[in-house]
Amino acid sequence: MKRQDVAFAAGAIVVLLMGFGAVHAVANPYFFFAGYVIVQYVVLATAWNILGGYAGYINFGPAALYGAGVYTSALLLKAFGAPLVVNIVAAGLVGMVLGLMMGYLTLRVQGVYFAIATIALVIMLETVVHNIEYLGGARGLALIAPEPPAWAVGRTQFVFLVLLAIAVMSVALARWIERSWIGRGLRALRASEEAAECAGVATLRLKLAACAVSGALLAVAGAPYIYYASYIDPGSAFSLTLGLNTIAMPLIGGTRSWAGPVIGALLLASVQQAATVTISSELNVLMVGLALIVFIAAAPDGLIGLAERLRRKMHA
Amino acid sequence: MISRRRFSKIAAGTGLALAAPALSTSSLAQAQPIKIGTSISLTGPLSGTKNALTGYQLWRDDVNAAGGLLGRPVELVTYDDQSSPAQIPAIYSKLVDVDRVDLLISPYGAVLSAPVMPFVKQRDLFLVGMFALAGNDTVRHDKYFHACPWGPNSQVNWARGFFDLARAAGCTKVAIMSADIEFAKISAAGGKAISEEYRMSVVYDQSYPPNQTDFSAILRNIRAAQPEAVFVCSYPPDSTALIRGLSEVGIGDSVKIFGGSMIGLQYASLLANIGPALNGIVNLHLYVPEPTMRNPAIDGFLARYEPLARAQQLDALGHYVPPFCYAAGQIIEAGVKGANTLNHAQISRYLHANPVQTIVGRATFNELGDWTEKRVLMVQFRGIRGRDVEQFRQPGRQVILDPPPLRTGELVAPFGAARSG
Amino acid sequence: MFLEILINAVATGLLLGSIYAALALGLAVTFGILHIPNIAHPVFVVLGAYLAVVANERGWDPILAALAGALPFYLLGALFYEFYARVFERRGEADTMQALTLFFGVSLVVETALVLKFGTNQQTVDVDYVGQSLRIGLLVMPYRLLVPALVAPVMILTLWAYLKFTYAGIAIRAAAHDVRALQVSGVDPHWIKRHAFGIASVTALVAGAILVIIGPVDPFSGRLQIGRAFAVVILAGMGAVPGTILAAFIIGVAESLVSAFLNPSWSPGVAFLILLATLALKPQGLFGASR
Amino acid sequence: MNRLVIEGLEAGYGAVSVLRGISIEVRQGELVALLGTNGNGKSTLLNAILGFVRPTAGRVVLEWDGQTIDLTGAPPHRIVDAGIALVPEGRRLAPNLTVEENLLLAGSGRRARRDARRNLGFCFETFPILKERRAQRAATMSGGQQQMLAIARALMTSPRIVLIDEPSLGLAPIAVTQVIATIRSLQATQNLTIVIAEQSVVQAIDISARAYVLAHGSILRTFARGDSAADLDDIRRAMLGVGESRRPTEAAQ
Amino acid sequence: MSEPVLAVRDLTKSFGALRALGPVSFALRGGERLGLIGPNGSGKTTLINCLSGTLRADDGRIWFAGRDVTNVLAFKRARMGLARSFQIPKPFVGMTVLENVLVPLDQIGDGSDHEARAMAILRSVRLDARAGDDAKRLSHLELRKLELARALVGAPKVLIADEAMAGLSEPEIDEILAILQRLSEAGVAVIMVEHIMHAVMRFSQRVICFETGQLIAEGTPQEVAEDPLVQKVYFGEPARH
Repeated sequence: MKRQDVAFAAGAIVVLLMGFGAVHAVANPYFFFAGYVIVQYVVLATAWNILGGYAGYINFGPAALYGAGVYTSALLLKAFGAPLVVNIVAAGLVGMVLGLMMGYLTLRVQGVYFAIATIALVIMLETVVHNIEYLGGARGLALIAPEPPAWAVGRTQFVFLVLLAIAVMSVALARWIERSWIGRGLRALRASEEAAECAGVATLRLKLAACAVSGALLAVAGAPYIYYASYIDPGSAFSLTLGLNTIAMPLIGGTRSWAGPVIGALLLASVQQAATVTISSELNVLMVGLALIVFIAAAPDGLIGLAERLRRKMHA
Repeated sequence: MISRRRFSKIAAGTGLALAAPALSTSSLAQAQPIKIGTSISLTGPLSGTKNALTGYQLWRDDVNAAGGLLGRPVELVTYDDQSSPAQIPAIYSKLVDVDRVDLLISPYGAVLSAPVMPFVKQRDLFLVGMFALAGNDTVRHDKYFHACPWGPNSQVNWARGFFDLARAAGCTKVAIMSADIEFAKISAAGGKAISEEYRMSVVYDQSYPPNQTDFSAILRNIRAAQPEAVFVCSYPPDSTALIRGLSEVGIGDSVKIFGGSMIGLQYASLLANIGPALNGIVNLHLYVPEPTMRNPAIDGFLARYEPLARAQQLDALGHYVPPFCYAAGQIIEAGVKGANTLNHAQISRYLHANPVQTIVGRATFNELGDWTEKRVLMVQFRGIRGRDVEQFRQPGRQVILDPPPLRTGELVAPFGAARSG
Repeated sequence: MFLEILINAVATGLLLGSIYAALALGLAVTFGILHIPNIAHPVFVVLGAYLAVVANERGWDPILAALAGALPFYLLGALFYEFYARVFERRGEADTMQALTLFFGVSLVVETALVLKFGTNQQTVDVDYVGQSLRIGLLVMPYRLLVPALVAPVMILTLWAYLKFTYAGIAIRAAAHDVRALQVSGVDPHWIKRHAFGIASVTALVAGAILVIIGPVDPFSGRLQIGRAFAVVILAGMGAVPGTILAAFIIGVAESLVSAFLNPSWSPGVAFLILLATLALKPQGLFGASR
Repeated sequence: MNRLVIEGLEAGYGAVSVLRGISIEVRQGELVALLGTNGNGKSTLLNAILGFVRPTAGRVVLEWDGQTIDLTGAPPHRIVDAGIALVPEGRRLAPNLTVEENLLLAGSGRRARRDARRNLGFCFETFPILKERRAQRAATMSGGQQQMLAIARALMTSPRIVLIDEPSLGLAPIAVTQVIATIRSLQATQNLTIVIAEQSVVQAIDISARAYVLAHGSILRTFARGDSAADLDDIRRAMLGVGESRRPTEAAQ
Repeated sequence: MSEPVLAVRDLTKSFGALRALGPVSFALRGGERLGLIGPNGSGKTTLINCLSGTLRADDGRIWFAGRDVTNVLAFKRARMGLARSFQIPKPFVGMTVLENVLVPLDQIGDGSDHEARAMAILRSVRLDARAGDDAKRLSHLELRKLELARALVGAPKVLIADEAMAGLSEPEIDEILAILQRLSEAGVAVIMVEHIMHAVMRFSQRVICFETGQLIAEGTPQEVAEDPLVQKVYFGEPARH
């Protein structure tokens, strides 16, 4: 148990150091453009899975929280020229509040209704942004981010490193939650809310906490985007495709442990990055659709579940 | 390698270029190609512009047939951006950092090019702009050259033609409606600015969601405001629905001129689809087959485009996007040949100093890379009958009202009369 | 003038509402009665619209084309249910997340198939009544909306009568509450659900024909309708077929009034606001007293 | 001879085994009772006969009109179609349907449809209250009326054998008497074959030809009319777990 | 006689027009073994749900361990030592047996070594060998034991065992009874809700019988079994002949 923690911490530090090293060693910036997208998916998948995987509440509108993060950050940058760290914290807070609102919904509705309500949240927020002139409305908002610090080599490298740090922290947080009493409580209430309650689990509080943490991290994932793309628009910030991918990744990897979303994200994002430039985008989307169907039908516990099943079969 | 390059340089420099076609098959094939990179919206909501690729390809074929650039063949490197700005940064980085392209062309429109602008500014790269309104106004990059004739200060000016016509027709009250889409919002803002400048009162100003299918409420509200000019900034899906709404609920007798900035009324499928209901509408275009526009170059281009379009199920007319893609190539061609190098600074310096003759007209660039002269057309649809696409290849159906040097007819007003006529 | 705008806004809202009801009808069966969250339903509507377009190119009226295509669409829907049941049968109870994701995957595949076959261009139909309006005093009603708005209630009433007066219809309604009641009555619940899915899919076809008469359709048009369709079904109270019409009227008129008097830009949010409010305040819907 | 034969039936829910080798036989025209307190497997037995619970061992065979139909593991609608009807515990009516719709639904089976009109007439004749309230939603009826409806629904399937699970459960005493009387008269006048599961030993034994006492998933003993009152008392004590007893397993062996 | 550890007074609960429970009053002494019987639908489950707090009673009061807990939420009652098991086992599937037991331990954590304590509890019900297995792979008996183990970790003052023996074989019933017996000896008051009569009667010091939401009989097992009302409830009206 302890040894695993040490190994994980060491792994996390290695990833960060490798990221930092790569920024200085790899001259080709494309690596970081593509890397940003992949790391962003890791954050999104991990964040989503805290509520969707551990607690079993399906947030079908992760794009609402991501978009809220994107726009919070852009708003602060435009209004005050706030530094990225401040924007990330602010996006996290906004995501947390929205997450708590979603958590309130779990009191009233469950299952499909919760999922549908979260879809509604995306459209509502997008409509609101459309009608706020200051945020550029439907026109979008082009902002040039301030110069990055010198140690980060370049702008893209800088946001890549920031996002990498966020990703490492998100995964560490997800892992901690999973292994702590909180994760146990969440999984217990996923199995049976009534039994969990009767085992002394404060189910309501835990659900709210999961919604808040998941919401905050989803929003944080969007905070650096304006620095990356220099331009945001409602269509990209509240993108249906992004939401879909966010859900698909943990499902492909496996929702029960922190490693599932990470594996799913690395896999899907890399394949998509490669596919964008090799095969037609239609086939790209078709691939995601088919992957979803195949995984639901054949491997409901994702790649990790599949691997475990195979291992058990080999032992038996 | 070096010697071959030097040879090409000498060849080009000493007027041996005339002999280049003869050399092309042997030496051109061996030369290191010049790579030109861009992204095209092959999929997604902007995939109506995917015929851009044909425009680029035709130019590439022409330039290679004529011996290439600097004695080297031209090669296109293109990716599908799925109409999504989120894809753009990675694609352009890949073009520059992985594919090592020599020159860049922007993706289509303001939304997709917005993420490219800071990138080229930071890397100090040459970029040919495509269709973005006011694309360089924020970044103010000195190596940006627009292939489209929006003209200077385009955000405000590019639709000025419509308001010039409205003012000439004596309009004082204007209604502005726009889709919740970047391009439409920018044009609406420009329209508002000009209305103010011309002291017209804006009696209606609202936007609607991009997929609005029923315009009866909006049209009734506009009719209630009794405007004389209606400036419409719409996108393909709603353009059709809006025009249908016009026939169904009408717009009132006060309106003298209607249209302005409706995207979609340049596409063959939409034009054919709407048919006679187009009559009377005054709308922007960049090329129509009117006598003042035609020349052998563009005619030849369109003649070659047509069979390709049929084979690949592209827009049958190809008036809107492809000629300007060809022109983008011509701008690159002129810059590279003129500066006789692939050095971005030198190409830019050359293009700032010299006009370029393209198949869509002569382009002179200002300090922001916009054409010094606005050459957006305001055309009025006349005598459209049935749903045959061929009629849009004939003169007299899309009469040019503005700019004056290209004019082929006068505004027919009021709008009601123009519709029935 | 105000009066004219108001009257016409309400009239347009009712027309739109009638059409929304048609869009949501299949969902009222699959989701409302069978509790299967078929978010792929709107995509089937779009598929139906494309069928109407293809038939229209050969000179068919879209509505007639829909009637002609009913059988293949019925089979398609039945096959779709069979697939769904096969996937989840082995696991007993269907996990909501997995069911939703499965339907999402199916939506993507159908959308992409449409893109690959027809491209992303908008498709329209060519019928005589488009572009004309019925004028009664101040009231102006475009036939483009009026015809679909009349077809929709006919379809809804037909389905209602089917559910009310036939054995299969009664069985479908019984399936809403207690599968055991069906089995004890000697009815195969699997067959009934498959049948209901087939019917829902036929309504999707008709709704698709209606959709393409109203305006242009592209492969992604379904996405806009997901929320609206669910809003109608949930507001109506799961599975209440006559309630579906009223709920759809409420949403249609609300959108139309917002469009006319506030700002059209806000109208996409209306359906979702109503949906959220329903979920938060009265999750059983307007007519959902029985649950 | 027309009869239903159950041989060595074992069944349960998931990992829980409830029935442990039950063998009984029901002949045409008989009224047979299954006795036992809750949790001893009466309902599970009926549900296993009807196919709701999949047997893990044993057979359910219907021998009727010269045909032998093996119903083991068949889906419920097939079993109903073969002529076995169930009046389930908790009645399981479709609450949103009217009385008449509930009846029509049960008359929609392949075999039953031929006689649906006649059966409906018979049901309305037997239960006038149902005719009176034919348009009323099932959920709004009183418990006794719902029980009548559930029995009538079983009759609509043109059954050869009717299984009735705890008809007296949750009913007022007067309703119990009524329901029991109805069942008895159905058996007497229509020559219906009936299996009734009850924990009210007294009533059940009163009307049945034969009773099987179920304890803990096995048949503890068989009890026939005319057995001594002392035996009856014995059973009652055993069922309440306070007999000198004889733990059920020992007794069963 | 020790003080009552759990007491209810005039507890009622209705679902719509149906009065499912009460008014009912009774008390449970510390360490007592109480049997709760009654036919299906007699209100037993409603009573348990009201006691454990998953249902809110309409009226009446509940005292537990000297506190009025009528308005205390279910999870807090559980933490106070009011434990229950479920008629249909509700294991936390997707978690190991050990984790299943850690869940309630987490909630009352006092910093001592949870895993050791959890293992000790699993040993006491002889589930320790399966500590690392997913709960969904357990046999029925093991699930029943897991239910009890989960209820036991909080060192409860009261355990409500809701049909903890349903579906078990005789030897298995004996095993569960032995566990409950040991608990009782350790001072835990047990309410056994059960249809397996011989088990209730053997185990209980006192039995109460419910019918249509009312408490109709109370006394020693023998007394209750002989009670004419109980007999009537179970076996119907006395024979007329």
